[in-house]
Amino acid sequence: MSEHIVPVRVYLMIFLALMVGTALTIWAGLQDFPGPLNVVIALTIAVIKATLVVLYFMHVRYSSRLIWVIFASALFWMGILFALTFSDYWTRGWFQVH
Amino acid sequence: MGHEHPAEHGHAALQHHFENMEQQREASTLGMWVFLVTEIMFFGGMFLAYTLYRSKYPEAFASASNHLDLKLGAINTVVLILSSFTMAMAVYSTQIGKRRNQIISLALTLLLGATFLGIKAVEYHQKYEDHLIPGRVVPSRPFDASGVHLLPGANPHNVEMFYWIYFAMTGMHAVHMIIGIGIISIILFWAIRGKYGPEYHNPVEVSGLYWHFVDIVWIFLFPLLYLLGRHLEH
Amino acid sequence: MQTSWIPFVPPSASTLSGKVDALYFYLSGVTVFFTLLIAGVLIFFVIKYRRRSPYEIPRPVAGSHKLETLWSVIPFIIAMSMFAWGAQLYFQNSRPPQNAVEIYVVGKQWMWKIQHTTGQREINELHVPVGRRIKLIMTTEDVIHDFFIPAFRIKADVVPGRYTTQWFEATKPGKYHLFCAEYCGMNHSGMIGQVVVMEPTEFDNWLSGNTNQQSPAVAGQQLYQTIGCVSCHGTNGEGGRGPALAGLFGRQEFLNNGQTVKADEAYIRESVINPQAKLVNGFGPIMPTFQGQISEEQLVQILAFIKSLPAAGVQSNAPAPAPAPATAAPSRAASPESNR
Amino acid sequence: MKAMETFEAPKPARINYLNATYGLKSWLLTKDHKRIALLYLGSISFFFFIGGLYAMFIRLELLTPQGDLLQSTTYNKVFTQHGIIMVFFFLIPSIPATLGNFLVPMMIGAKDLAFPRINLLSWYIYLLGGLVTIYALLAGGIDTGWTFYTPFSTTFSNSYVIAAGLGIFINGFSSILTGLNFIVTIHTMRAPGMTWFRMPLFIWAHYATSLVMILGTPVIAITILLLAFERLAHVGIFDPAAGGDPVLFQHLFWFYSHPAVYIMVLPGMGVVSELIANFSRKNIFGYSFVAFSSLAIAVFGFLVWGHHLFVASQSVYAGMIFSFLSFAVAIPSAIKVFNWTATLYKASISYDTPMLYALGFIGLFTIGGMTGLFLASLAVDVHLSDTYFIVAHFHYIMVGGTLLAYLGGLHYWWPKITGRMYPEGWARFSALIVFVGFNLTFLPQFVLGYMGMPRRYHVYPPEFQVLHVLSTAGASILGFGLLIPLVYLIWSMRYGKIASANPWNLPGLEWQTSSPPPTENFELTPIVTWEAYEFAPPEETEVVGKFRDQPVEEV
Repeated sequence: MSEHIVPVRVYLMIFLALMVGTALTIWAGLQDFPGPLNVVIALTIAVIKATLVVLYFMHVRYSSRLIWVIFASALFWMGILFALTFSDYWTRGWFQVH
Repeated sequence: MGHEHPAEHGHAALQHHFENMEQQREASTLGMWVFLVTEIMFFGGMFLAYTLYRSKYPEAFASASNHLDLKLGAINTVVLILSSFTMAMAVYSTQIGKRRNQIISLALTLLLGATFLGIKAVEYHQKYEDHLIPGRVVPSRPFDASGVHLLPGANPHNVEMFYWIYFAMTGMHAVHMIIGIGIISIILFWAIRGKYGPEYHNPVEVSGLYWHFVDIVWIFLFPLLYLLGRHLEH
Repeated sequence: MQTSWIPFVPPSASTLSGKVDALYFYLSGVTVFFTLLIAGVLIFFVIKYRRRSPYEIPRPVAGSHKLETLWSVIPFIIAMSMFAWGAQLYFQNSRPPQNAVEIYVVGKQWMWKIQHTTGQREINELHVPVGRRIKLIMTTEDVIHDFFIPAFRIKADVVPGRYTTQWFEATKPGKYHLFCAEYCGMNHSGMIGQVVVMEPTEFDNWLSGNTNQQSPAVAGQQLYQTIGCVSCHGTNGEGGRGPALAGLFGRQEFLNNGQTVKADEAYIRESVINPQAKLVNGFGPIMPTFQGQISEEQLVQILAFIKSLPAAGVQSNAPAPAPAPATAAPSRAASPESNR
Repeated sequence: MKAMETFEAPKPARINYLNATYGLKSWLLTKDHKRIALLYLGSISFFFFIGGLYAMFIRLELLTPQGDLLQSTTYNKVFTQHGIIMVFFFLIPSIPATLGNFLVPMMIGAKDLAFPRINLLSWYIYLLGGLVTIYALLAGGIDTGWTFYTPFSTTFSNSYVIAAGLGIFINGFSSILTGLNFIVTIHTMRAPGMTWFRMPLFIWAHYATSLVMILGTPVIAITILLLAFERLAHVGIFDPAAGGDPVLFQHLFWFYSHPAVYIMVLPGMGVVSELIANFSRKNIFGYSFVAFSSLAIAVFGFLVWGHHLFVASQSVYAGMIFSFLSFAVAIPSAIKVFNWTATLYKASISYDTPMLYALGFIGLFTIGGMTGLFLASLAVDVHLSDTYFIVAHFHYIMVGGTLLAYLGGLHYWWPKITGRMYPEGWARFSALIVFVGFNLTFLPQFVLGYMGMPRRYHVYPPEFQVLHVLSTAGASILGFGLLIPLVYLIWSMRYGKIASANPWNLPGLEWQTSSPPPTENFELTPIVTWEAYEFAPPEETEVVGKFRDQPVEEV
């Protein structure tokens, strides 16, 4: 993991990709897509942008497996927090009281 | 720095309890990542509250969100991504030993960070003018949603809740920005003194990790707070 | 399960309590067994393999996958039996029966206010007959409380802004404790009362001895007039500028966003507190909020009144006096000006 | 013993970490993990003492059914503050910040933790959090219960909620920094040869604990922050009047506070693994199972918080998911108990005080764990939640578990920490008193709970009095039993018998250096060539009875 030097070209490309992503997400936010698609598109673009930052700006792509595991564990625990909390909220209406 | 034994260990920056620079580097990088994990969980709690209430009150959240200044939000997104880029360049310049570029990149990062906060302050001030500071935080200007165009089905109470979450999340983000600016300033100070180079660039790298993380938080905050529900306006 | 002879078990006075006790005894049995097993083996080893000389070094013992598997799988099976039993009992009991008699409970720092559908009101006392299924519809004026009747083995939090329910069928006449089990401030331990379980005839006597009070539905009807619901929803809930309320309870309502919602207690409550949240298809957002203007008790009365309204066009002998059949089809044109 | 071959009888160093430098400043600015551990030891004992005083008032009040000693407002503050102090300022930092701080680097052969300055910072943060909380107590106290349930805490309580919350918020960072330090240290600073599966189980337990600390603590931080803002501004995030949901607070709170129980008990399990192995001179039976069960507990511990919400109007389906997961988390704990017990088979068991505490721990933890099953079981939990059954259950885990392990560990490493032995006779006597007193205090409370006695009651129906009197009697015995070690441990620092470098004759790395150790722990970085708890050469390994599937020691 130690001395990998990412070339400037890569940094520039990532930066441009992030700019395109930002423009895209604003454009998409103003369109009226059917159903929950607006949310899905916005989050997908955000996840892609974040992934680019993590992989290249933060060098995770060139890092040891340990860093991957640590980062993944944070997402996993976020997932637990969301999934189990919403296991309550989403199923509250299921139960017909009458 | 503890006891320094430059003669024994080779590099002046090696702390006494590490065997070598590699171990020290590994430890500090790992430490920052573990810290970022805690940061993710910290923001996670707020994202949870946001998700819950947004799914419960979509109209109110959309109405409130539409009242935010999209232009300023977008500009801030660009500013922050740019600062992330300059930060990456600072790390790069340190790694290849270009001191001039290193100092310029760090200074630019600082400048962009300050710009972000400045624009944020302008936005906050707008909210203050519009009576949109939630609750009785500003006693002379209690929250009043009458300036917000309510979509059908939106309850002003929930508009207030949106602003509350907006201020909590962007406020926490801004606090992190301020801390980041503090850290980068220290790094810049030592960089000017020539402390960092290809041999020893870990502090720059680790601060960079933090800075990028703050950027990532904003990458999510921007669409969630400014964009979702915009389409209902049209 | 007959438990009255066993010490340290509270009185068992509902159809549920015996079942909970049975599971409790199973759990206790397993606990005592394993505790004694572990303690016994520990004591045996500690005595048998005590250090006999300071220089003694015992031979190392290898681990054993078989043993590890054994003592993971067996506890797991036992745990799953406990889970299945407990979950099944809980699931069954969380579904209140159709024909249950409803009683409204409103918690308030630091008292329980109880309203029977027939009009009797009680404070910190709950009179119920043996052998009848009772469903409690509960909410609170302030903080979270918890309605706990140990003798019935039931307990449920009473949460502000919502209705929670629980039900029971008492089996044994007597007087039992009623506790608030969720810490609620200064006088938490004073928020206690009595559940009086009576023979049905005795209970009917008790009911008839307290007839001077209005039933919640009647009180709700008066409220319906005085706070102005009547001007939009019609004298008998036949509707007008607002949707019809007669026969609403339990019905599926079509909303203006294309979704449907079942008109239960929670929906009706929300529609009074936050009318814009779920608008019935064809009606505009003209109803003002009643948040902070009526108490939870009054809300419960409105609810009882709406429940008592017969479906439009059907004569009934429900408590609502003079239920005239709806005269005109409700006009669906929502007028833009908003007033009561 | 291999250990002894590697380090021939280290002489007591004339210069050790205690006398390397002098003066208050040398302590307050120290970066030595051992000194920081002692700073923590002092401050934690102080908070334990305060929490204990509150406990005394609770038990005295409950001696009679009438509220005759304290007013109800005072009583509410007393049990709240007992909870806050004990949970956040004693139990959570207890073992990790003192014994862990002292021993994690020593046991893996490092000179210090990875970030010594952050370690010192964490103590100052702890102290600041503690001071803010004490300010809240002195200014008027707090009466919300340590659980801070909304909307009582945000709207109705007329006490110092924000100050106390701020104290807990600040304190959280000290916990995060400690966990972070441990994780990085364990990953990057193990001595040559110290592979993951040669690490003492104490280290595994601390690794698992640190995971919980860094993943859970931030969530309580943000929760408390939201609570404080809510109380200040009343915008309604937890307030139903404005569309908020009070149950969301409970989800967020227990997302941390249930795993926090594992922050308290996992290090205790680590200590007990050390004690059981070392005082019976045996390798731990099923080392890898015990190690991985720590990690399993850390992970599963995050999946079960909803069992605190079974009666809180949570969805029936969520209740069933959480109930299932709660039963599942019992398995790794059961594995530990069985393996500890099996370790004693054909061992050479000494009756030194630390071992007595370890044996007590196993018994009490078994009861505490098994009674947890009652609370995971939905239908029974409906009856038992918020009664004294719960109170008894978690005291069996936190006092019977954590506190006994803490005392056991403190005695075990006392000679290493201070260079002097504690008086064995007094120590055994007090261990016995603590054990008896503890059981007398809390066994009756299980019964009280099933009888229906709700917790946090200031006055109670008179039929419960007999059991409450028993409990109070037990508490006074327990309190007396805990005062004895306080006296003799302080006494022994000056007058105790001088301890050798390795008074128990053990192979662990921390015993291969002088007592007290030098500032950098070892004269030379040790090179590890032996397994954990290797008392006899592995060739001599015996295979248990007919379960003959492992020809050699598995690791």
